Amino acid sequence: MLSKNRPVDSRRSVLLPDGTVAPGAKSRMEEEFLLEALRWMMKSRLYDQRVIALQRQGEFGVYSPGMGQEASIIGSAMAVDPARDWMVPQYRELMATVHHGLPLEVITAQYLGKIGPARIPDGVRVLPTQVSIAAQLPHATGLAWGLRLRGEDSVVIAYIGDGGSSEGDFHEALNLAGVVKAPIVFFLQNNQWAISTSRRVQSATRSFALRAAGYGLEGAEVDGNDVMAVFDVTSEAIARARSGGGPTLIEAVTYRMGFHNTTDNPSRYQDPKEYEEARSRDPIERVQKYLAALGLWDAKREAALTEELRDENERALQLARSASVPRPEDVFANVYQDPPPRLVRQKAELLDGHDA
Amino acid sequence: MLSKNRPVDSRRSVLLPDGTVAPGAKSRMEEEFLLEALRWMMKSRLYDQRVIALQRQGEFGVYSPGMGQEASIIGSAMAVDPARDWMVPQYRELMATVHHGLPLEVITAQYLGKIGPARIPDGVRVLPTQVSIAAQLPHATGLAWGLRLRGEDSVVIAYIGDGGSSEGDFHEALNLAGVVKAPIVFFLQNNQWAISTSRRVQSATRSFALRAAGYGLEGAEVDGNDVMAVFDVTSEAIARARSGGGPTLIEAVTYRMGFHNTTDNPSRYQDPKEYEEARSRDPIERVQKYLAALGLWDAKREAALTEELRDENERALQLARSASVPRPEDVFANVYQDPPPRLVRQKAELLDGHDA
Amino acid sequence: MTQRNIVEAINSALAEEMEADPRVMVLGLDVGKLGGVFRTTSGLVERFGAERVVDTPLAEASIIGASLGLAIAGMVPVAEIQFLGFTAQGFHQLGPQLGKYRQRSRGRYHCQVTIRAPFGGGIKSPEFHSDAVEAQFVQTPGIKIVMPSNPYDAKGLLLEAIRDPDPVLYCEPDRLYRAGRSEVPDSAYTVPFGKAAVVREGEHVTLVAWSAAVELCMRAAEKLAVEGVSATVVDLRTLVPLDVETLCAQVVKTGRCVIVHEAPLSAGFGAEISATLMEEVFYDLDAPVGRVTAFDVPFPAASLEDHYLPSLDRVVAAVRRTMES
Amino acid sequence: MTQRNIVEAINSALAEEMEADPRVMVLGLDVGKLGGVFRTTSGLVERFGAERVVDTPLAEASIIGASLGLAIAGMVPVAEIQFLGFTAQGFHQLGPQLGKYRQRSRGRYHCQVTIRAPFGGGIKSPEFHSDAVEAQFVQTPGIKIVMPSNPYDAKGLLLEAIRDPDPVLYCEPDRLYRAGRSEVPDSAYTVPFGKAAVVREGEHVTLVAWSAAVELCMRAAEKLAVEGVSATVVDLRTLVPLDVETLCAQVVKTGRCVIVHEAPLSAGFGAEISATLMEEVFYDLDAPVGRVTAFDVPFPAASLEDHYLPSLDRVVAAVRRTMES
Ligand SMILES: Cc1ncc(C[n+]2csc(CCOP(=O)(O)OP(=O)(O)O)c2C)c(N)n1
Ligand SMILES: Cc1ncc(C[n+]2csc(CCOP(=O)(O)OP(=O)(O)O)c2C)c(N)n1
Ligand SMILES: [Mg+2]
Ligand SMILES: [Mg+2]
Repeated sequence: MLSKNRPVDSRRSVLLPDGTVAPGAKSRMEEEFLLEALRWMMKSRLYDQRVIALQRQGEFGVYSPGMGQEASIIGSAMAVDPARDWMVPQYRELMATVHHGLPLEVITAQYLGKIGPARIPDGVRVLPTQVSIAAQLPHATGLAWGLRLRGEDSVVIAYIGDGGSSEGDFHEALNLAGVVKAPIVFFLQNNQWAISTSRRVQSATRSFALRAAGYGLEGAEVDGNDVMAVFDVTSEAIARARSGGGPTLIEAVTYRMGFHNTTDNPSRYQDPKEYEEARSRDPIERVQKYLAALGLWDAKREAALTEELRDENERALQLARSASVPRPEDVFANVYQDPPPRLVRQKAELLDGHDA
Repeated sequence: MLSKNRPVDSRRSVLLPDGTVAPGAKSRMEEEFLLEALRWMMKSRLYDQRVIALQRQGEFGVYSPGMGQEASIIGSAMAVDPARDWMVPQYRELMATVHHGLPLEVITAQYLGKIGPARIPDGVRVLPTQVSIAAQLPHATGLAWGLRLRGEDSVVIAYIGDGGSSEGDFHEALNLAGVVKAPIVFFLQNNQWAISTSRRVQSATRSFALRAAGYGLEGAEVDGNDVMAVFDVTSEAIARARSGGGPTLIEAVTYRMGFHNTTDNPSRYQDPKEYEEARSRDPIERVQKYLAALGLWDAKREAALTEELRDENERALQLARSASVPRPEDVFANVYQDPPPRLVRQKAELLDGHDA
Repeated sequence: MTQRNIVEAINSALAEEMEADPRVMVLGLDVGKLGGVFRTTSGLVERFGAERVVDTPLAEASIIGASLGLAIAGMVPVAEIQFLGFTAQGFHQLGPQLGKYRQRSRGRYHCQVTIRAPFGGGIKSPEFHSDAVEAQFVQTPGIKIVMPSNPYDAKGLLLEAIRDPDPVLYCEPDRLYRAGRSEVPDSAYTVPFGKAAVVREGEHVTLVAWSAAVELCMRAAEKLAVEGVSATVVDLRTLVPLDVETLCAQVVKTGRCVIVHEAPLSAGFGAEISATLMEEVFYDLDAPVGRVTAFDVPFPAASLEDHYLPSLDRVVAAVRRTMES
Repeated sequence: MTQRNIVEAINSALAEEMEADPRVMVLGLDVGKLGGVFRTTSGLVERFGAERVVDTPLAEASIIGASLGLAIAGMVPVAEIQFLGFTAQGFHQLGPQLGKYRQRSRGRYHCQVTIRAPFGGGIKSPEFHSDAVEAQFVQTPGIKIVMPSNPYDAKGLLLEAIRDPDPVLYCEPDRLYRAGRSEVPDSAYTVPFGKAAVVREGEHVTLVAWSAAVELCMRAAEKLAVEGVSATVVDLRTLVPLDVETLCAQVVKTGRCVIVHEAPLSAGFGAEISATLMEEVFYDLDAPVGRVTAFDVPFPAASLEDHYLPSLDRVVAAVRRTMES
């Protein structure tokens, strides 16, 4: 029997919750790079805080913050090359897509209901956020497969959640990726929740990374609150994919420190103790502690950077706000290259205030 | 990293292709029981041969024979209890369903296009054959879950192929089964083919049984041409499920010795050498050799049993043939408990030779 | 009698029936402690326990497919698909499997399964959440399709659905969930399938709708009354079975008809209504039957939904045109 | 020019386009050595290699979803779903994803993807293989829906589909695959979308159909001619875009119309045709538009298909009734 209790190879970890490095652990991430990571993680947290406030005032669309998951989001994004690699998000990786070249004002414009201004600019190798859970994974596999067929040396990183891992699309996409040797890394953020549904009832598996073997992929589990380990594991997987070594499934074990989205109320289902415990493993604080111990971080620097990032975020928000608002006829935009006569007529009817 | 090259726990095997028992191997199957298994396996092979001939003459519907897979089909069926357990077939396990209590004339009538006479009799715990690949698996999980909720001590055995293992339904059904601790055994017949698609391009996994761990199930790989090993592995899994130990995924490694179905022509895609090699591992011959060595089998007994089984099969065929043929209004049978007025009218129109 | 909105009416139906019939269970995403994203299952897990109110993994096909199996085991599952648009992920289990199972088993098995799902625009949901795809399931016969528009019907039709031996797709108008309360009995009662409701009687034109569009038609009728046009409003309540009789009788009375729905025009269920009227009452029509629907494009960004969905102005304008022809 | 049946016409279109455009690739179940279960892809893997003609795992959603990704990478995938009924397994990737991708990406990405699938009754297939579910995809806008009925159109429409920057669902009438050969040019040519063909001109009644039902209508027209009823037959060719102009012009000429399709009656695409005629040419109709379709039940066992599908007798009877009213 293949026991369900066979051990998982250990969860990769470098930077411990207290800001010290695990005994014997080493990372590819140098200090300067880590400061850069911290910058992005803080930017993400600050953006979340800002737009949640805005949403409460009715100005922002339904929004899912990445709070608590910044190490996963940024550590993975820093391992891919925006100039040649592609990123396929679900929806909670907003700042990863920004790191990958999507201007913050563009993705912000999307949440403000804009159309044209929310278009991903040409040349930015990011697919749109995906609300239909796991539907992005077959796309990602096809994209990676196609890049290989076209002889490009690009790799795809595709995001998915613990909830999304239960969808049939997850299975089909990973299996196909193994068969066609697609250059792809599936990055599963296990944040312990799918809305109110606990990881414990999402699957009886001990580790989602164990699924890799069932598709002939490499698998890895990593402390998703440890930006150094996330970066390392993802970098290795990307390098392997790029050199023809096939796909990897990475499970980043993290915790959703916010609500599911701005319509959610976790107090109905979340144990406050669990939440408090998760806070003690905050991915940002541990980096700050680590850098502080090296003399590279202190309250002053934090205040300065916070202000700088707030300004950056605010500029993006202003740009998004001032971008053109949708016109009624945008209902008909971007459906077909050449709209069929029926649509042309419907559009005219809408504009005339008439109907069919 | 969880290596994709981690070894699979060994494939279970008792009875070797040459009819000897593997060194040190033991089976729960006693000689008498093995004779019974041989009977059913031969019955299956003879039935296949008969109806393929009939199909060639245009009397039988599209049919997928079980040739080469008799050890998997019968060994697994003998491990479940028709009086309390449920069987959920795909379509190639016809003789397993017969072993489970479905009269051969009933399932034969289905292939002859009959309606009423093809109804699974009340009390027979078999679901209908499923043409929509893998769609039966969520049903099977739900059924097992429901049996547990209703406090019955029944177990479900559900069949699936190597091809079917790629469908999203496979993933969703196995994952849910793990979560709700459904008393179920998923029996995957890996016969190396999905129509013309080779196992090699169906998945990059070394073993489908490896998938069990990804759902928190037990997993086992077994020589699917070895009826003793199949029976043993399945019996253990059934016992575990019955005692609350949760689901198992069994991969029976076998070979499809016939065509996919009666419309198929394997010469377009199959390597004749591979086929010949598979024939040398015939599941029936090895049992006959084993029993012959024990003095329990010889040409005379074979001839006598063959004749007896042919007669049995022929009687079922005659019963199915003489059963009532469908009437036009059967188009409307069994859709709703109480047909809505629109259907009542459509039925009247059909019978009047009118239409809507 | 208590005043209830649709959320409360549904919750009350579920609670009643779980109390009355121990085989009834609720499953789906977040139906447990959260009580569903719209709170329709609120309080049920506390009352009936986690074995009968089950948060499932995020996998629609298995929610629907497992419900089929649960029904064969003798349970009476009421499954929630978080939004109707996500039935797409379980389409093969809903239309082809649930719908055909009685037929393909030659009547040996039937599927006493209810699939509930909210849908519809007007609440600025993210993409896929608003899609009105009810007509797709009319093309997979074997399923009944139920479209309540108000609290009373919501409870009565849901109880009828749960008790129906055949599979039922029960679509909930999320825009109206909390739009208002009305009298809903505390005890159990059913509203039969296949009986349209004439929710307003008029002389000049018949408006035909279901689900949230009924409310829109009522508003249109009021506005039209001011201009002297008196409109009948027919709430179909169920698309399968379809109450052809009431539909035709009302249209014959007024001679004119406008159909309103939230799904795109082409091949929406409005087409079926129009075609049916063509076949049944052609000679009684004083003007061509009109349709006011969403346009033939995917549901757009929430910021555009008001331009996409049938509006009061569009309904009124269509009626005016019908009156003039 | 060569005489070709539909299988050969499709095969020729695929070979031509793969030769002309290295981005074109074929993927699906058994499309390689087997050449597809109906042999439409026969010889392609030998000619273009296993990287461009790919036997995929048995998983429809990933075949369709991966095609979307392949298109974004710059390939031009032509995916085969073994039978149209099995698009149900990939429904969410076909309607909601392929159909919406251009819109949801604000035009940044489009999906030059063709999904081919055989369908239709009359060849005694096992269950699910015959289901005519085309109307379902009309309710997921963004997809074009193509329904060839003869070898010439099969090739020209397929080339048009492959070159179309938008996603196309191309449905093949399996009953007619080898029903007869006709002239099909060896070289590449296209048949435009949204142009119905008037395949027979008559005076008294217009028969409207697509795919295999066109052949049925032609037989009915011949039979009716004997009784002195002269019928026009319109082959819609594509359901999206729909050629409302030709449709209306032909029906206005004859004043009478019968629509024939293999899908169930309720909410089939015939309803859309009837409703469109209601709206566009009501005052030119001499009789109500009729429909001859399959019944509102799931496709039955193959032994019953002749009673389920629209038959020559039913079409002729419907025309007679239309002529009398
Ligand atoms: C196919 C589908 N089903 C249901 C939903 C509703 N829904 C939105 S987010 C979500 C939970 C997703 O959980 P997970 O994949 O873990 O991602 P997370 O939100 O934790 O980042 C659900 C069920 C959806 N958007 N798509
Ligand atoms: C959903 C679906 N897709 C495609 C098919 C067509 N089809 C019928 S059998 C088959 C191969 C099945 O292979 P496998 O699961 O290995 O079972 P086997 O035939 O080998 O017993 C395919 C692709 C189908 N019936 N259902
Ligand atoms: Mg999650
Ligand atoms: Mg197989």
